[in-house]
Amino acid sequence: MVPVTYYLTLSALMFTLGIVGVVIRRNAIVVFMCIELMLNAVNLSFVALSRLVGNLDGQIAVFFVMVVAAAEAAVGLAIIISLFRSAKSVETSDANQLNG
Amino acid sequence: MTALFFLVALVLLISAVGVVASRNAIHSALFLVGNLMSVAVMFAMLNAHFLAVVQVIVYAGAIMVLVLFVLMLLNIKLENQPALGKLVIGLAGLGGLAFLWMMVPLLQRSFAAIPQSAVDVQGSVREVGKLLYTQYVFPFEAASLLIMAAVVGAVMLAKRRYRA
Amino acid sequence: MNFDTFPFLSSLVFLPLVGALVLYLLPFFRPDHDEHGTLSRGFALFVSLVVFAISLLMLTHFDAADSGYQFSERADWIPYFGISYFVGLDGISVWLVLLTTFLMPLVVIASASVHKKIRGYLASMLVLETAMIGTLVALDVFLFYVFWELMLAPMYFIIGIWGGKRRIYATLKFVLYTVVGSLLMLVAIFYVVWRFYEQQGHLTFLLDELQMYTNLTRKEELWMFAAFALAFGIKVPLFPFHTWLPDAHVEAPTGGSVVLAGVLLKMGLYGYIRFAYPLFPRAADAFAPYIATLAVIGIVYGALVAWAQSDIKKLVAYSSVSHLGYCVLGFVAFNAVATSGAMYQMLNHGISTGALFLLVGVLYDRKHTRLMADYGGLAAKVPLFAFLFLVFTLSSIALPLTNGFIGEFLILTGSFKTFPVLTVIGTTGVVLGAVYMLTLYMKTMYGELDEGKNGDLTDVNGRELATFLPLLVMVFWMGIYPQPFLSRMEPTLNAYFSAVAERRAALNVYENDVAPSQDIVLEREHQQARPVRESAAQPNLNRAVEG
Amino acid sequence: MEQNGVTALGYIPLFPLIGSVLAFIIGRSKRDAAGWIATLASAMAFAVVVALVMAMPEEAEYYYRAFTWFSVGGFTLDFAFRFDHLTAVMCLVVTGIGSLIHLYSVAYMAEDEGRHRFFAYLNLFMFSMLLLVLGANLLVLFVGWEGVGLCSYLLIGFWFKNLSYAGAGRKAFVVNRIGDAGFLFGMFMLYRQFDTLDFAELAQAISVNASPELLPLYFVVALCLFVGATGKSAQIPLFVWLPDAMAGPTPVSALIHAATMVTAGVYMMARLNFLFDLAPQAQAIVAIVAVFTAMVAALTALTQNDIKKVLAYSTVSQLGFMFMAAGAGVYWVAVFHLVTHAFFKACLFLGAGSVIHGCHHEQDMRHMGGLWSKMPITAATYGISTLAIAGIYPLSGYFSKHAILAALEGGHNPALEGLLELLVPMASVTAFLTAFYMTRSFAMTFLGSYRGHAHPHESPLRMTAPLIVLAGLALVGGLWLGGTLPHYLAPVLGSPAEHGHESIIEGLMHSWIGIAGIGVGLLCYTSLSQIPATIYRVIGPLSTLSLNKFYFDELYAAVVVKPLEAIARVLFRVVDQGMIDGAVNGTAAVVDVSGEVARSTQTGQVRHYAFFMFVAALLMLFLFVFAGRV
Repeated sequence: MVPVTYYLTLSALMFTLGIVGVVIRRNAIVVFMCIELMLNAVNLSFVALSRLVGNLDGQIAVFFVMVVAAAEAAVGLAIIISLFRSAKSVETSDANQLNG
Repeated sequence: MTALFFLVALVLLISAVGVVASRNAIHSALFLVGNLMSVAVMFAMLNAHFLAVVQVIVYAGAIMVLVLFVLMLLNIKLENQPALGKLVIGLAGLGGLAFLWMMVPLLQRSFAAIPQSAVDVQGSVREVGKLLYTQYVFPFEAASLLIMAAVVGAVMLAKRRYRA
Repeated sequence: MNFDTFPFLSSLVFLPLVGALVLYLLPFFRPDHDEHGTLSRGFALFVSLVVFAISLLMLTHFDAADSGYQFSERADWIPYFGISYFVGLDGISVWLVLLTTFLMPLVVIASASVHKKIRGYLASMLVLETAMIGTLVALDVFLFYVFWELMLAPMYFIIGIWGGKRRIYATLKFVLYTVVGSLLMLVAIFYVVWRFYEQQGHLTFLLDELQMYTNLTRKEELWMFAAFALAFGIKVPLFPFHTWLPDAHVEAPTGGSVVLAGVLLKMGLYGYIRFAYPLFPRAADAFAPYIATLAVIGIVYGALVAWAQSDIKKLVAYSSVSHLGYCVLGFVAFNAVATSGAMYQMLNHGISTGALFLLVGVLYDRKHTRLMADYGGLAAKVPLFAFLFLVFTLSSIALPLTNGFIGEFLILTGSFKTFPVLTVIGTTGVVLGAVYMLTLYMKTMYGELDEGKNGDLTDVNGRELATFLPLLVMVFWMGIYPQPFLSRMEPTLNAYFSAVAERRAALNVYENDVAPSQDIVLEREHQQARPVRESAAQPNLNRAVEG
Repeated sequence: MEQNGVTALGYIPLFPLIGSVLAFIIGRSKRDAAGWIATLASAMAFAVVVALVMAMPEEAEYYYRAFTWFSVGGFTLDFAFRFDHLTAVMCLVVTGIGSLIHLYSVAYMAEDEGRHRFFAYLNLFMFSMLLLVLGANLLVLFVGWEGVGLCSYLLIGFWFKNLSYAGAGRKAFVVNRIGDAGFLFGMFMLYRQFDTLDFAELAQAISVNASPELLPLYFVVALCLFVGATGKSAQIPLFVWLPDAMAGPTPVSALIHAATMVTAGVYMMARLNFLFDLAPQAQAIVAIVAVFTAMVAALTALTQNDIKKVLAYSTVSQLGFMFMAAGAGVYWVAVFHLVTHAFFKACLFLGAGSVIHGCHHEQDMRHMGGLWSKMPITAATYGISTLAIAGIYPLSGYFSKHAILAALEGGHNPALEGLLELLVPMASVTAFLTAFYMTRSFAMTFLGSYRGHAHPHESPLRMTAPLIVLAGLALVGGLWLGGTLPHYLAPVLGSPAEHGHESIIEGLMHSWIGIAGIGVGLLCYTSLSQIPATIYRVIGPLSTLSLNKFYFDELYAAVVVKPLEAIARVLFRVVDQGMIDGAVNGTAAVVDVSGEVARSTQTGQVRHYAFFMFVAALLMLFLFVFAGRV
């Protein structure tokens, strides 16, 4: 059986890639996808640890993460669409109205 | 089993790198589909059958279709601004490496010591469903509310504004 | 009608607030809009006059021989924290309340020169009146604090909306300065209440209970007193915390200046005598020479700086710094003569400086300048104005038989017993006061009239005269026959002094009873840390707790 | 023996007060009525005083408590009046001469637009002055003391359109205030020691507390009170206001700045004789200051060309004589000279006013001369008063001045021992100078030929009548009072040493100083007019000094006023606006700058926020992993 640390390490790598993506990409949709990447990394570790400790709670958590991810997808993409309408772009650097 | 793990892990990582590195957003999305599929395989390998299926249907299916749909709708392929400076990418990479440098040993240390549970949990639809409708019924209902709120919110945000 | 149970104080406190609310809702009653604010002004005047009438009625029922709280009303407010609505009046506060209710109708009459958003202006004034009277009658420390801070809000708007060119700067400075002090005071209030809770097992914010049953060590007292004194010192304002005052006065509309100088500044002094001294008598004793020094510096400094002004309103503002220095000196001298003098001087200052601000307002309404250089020779053109200006100038420089003299004389006579050298220095303010006020008078009233600039100046009109006449009467009444005022203060003051003396003794007893056990522990530490000043005989609970 | 509740005492100041208000109110519409109302009020006060004096038995005094002024913390002070022999004399002078001057003013001010104000102020002055002399305690005295200062201020600046006149008024008030501060200190110390300010109680307390420990206190108190007197009575160092006070209308100069107000300091010392007697050092200082003041003022008067300025300096000088007597401890002589001086100086001032009136507001004596023929009554009365002030037997000035010199020489004050060799000759020289400059003034004004361009004319009877009365008093007042006054004042000031009568020959011989002064003066300013010019050339710098009033004004301006003004400006600009407001605004600026810095991190770029989150997460992780080990 594959040791749980393998899964965790893999999860960490995937999470890191997600973070780097969020920081370096400017396309809001790609940023959004990188966030999905991070969520999945966490999901993976949840399931792996659920197996390690022998109960299903971790998997339930993953289920809820998915729910949130779905909701986030719906709202986030709607935001991106309205952003595109006002800024004619989905570049995050163009959405700088909060510049203090 | 281990071989399969490494194979899937390789696919998973390559697709993840693809998501981050592709200049074309459509390519990123397709890489992400691959990545999500790999995660589904991982779930299956971990006996989380229900989640594996949901992952394929909801994530790789519904969500990614939505993403692709938006991409098509907005017709954006390339980032139209010059690429980020090497400094930013380098910094981000360095930060990532630092994260890994601290995180991986931490994970090894923390979880290697925990013995594998004797119970081999089966994340079947039955088991997960049982839990969801008993112990987690309240969060479950809350989640449905959340989804509904998201639907309403998405409609509100995405609809065209009419000015009187 | 039986007035024995009539809630005088509550009606005084809340009637203006109700008036302000009605004023706010006026457009709902009269949709056809009160174009020139005549209705608003009339209504506000009516409310303020009713309040004044109630206060006069209350004065007739005030028992001059009673040294305790009269007309007191008490109700639980937040019982869980021991906070109650407890108001009462004694000889210390009665005249200040009267001064407030007396000045308010005059301020409303003087509001004729305010043109924009008159309704809001009058409503602010009425809310201010509620806050001021509330501050003066509150006997629950928390209630006091609430009213104390409530005074800030309307004044903030009065300066910030109806002020001059630099009104935003002035109003921010005013609020921030004041808040810094009062927040420290709040912390000190909570600390005292907490100590009370530790010792007595229940919470209360009642001044009397706190005063009687809270034991504090000397060091605690010093810190608490410092916090209170800072809050009050800023409000007074004591040198060197005074620089908000000239700005606020210069920018404030006439009515705002009158209330500010007339009543608001006194709150600092009132707070000192009502709260800071009785709660922390030993600390007050210890601080007294320093505060007196600051007060004397303020007297001389304010007078000198007033001399250097070219703006009339600023000059009067700095003269306030100087005059209030006398009041502070009188209070910290802490004997009956000086204290009653200081209390009398508070009233005097409210009347004469209020009148001076009204006079400046009259000039400003006509010529829209406050610079002395723009006037000159007015006495020939506006004799009545010149006469009024002369009387209030003389009252301000404390000429005998005007109100200012009694106050200053009593203060100086009394404080000479406690601080002879400082009093001698402070008396030079009497000379300097004559210098700057007479210079002001000379530069504006005397000399050749510039026909081109001021040839069209008109004399005081009937409405303005209506604001000056009551003040004029008070100037002479209070100067010639002050006894009715003083006699109503005296019994309270006598009781007050003995109460404070009792508390001082009680605190000393506490220190000697409780502290010895800790003394032994602390002895070595004390000798190392502070070999000279505070000997081991003076215990220190804080350090004991730390050690 | 004190007689209580004599309500009439209240009427004495009340009449002028009512008169003042009425004159002002009625005079606003009927200008001419104001003068008569005021004169009537003054005359009524005089009548009450005369009646009281007539009725007053010997060795008695009247007391009237109007009301309790204030009573706090055991400090009770009554608004009360006491009328004893000293007060009687003062009241007679104030109301008597005051009434005459009111009468004179009716004519003198007849043309002035603001005469209702003038008479209101004048009556207000009477009121204050009467409070001053009637006050039964120091504070009521002080009320009058400040009140007369106020009226003086108002009347000096009466023609306020001239800013320098208004400035002179302000100067008078401020300089007086400096003295008043000293007076206040004196009161504070007395109250601190004895818990009372009532004269009788103070006298009682001091008489039982003559212990040596208290002597330094008495010394300081006496000195402080004397500082007050130097302000009010124009002695060195605070005399500078009086010459400028001549800016006021001439009757004011006569009443306030010659006859009454300026003598308040002398009255105060006489009133508090029990205190000053216990402080011989203070008395000595008074005497020394007085001699120097008299000398300096007389020297200054030598070269003044303004007829009123000469009289003003003469007043300062004569006040110096009064203080000499007070300083020597012979108070009745001081009061005596006060009274005679009131006669002849009021007469001189009114005469000067008559001259100014006749010469159409010309005050410079160089543009006068030869008026003897044109205004004979004025000239005669002025002449009599000149003889009186010069100290010629048997005119009033002779007796009082002779008594002063005798008192000074008499050595009643042990602290003056050894100084007398200096002071007495100085006083004698001053007496000589007095005769000289007064003769100069008389000669320049009335003798020789007219040098001006106006058409001088004699003043109306309403103006000359008071002159005649005053000149009459100046003529015989000394002879009459010299005998009666010491006995009359004895209950208050103690019995004076008896001195024998002198014959006419002796008297004339004793007035040799005055005769010499007049002789030299006449010589210099009539026949040998080149002499003064020569003298001035020879002693050039000294005469410049005299002409410029010894540069006192300039000295004070340079040492006190200018530096204070500069300090005031520095305090405002540097300390107030720079340091305190600088600190306040600086605090605000620090907050502002920190906000500005913090703001720059808020770029609005989601990526940057994400990056910061990442860095923060890294840091937390770092702490989590390594915290134990570091």
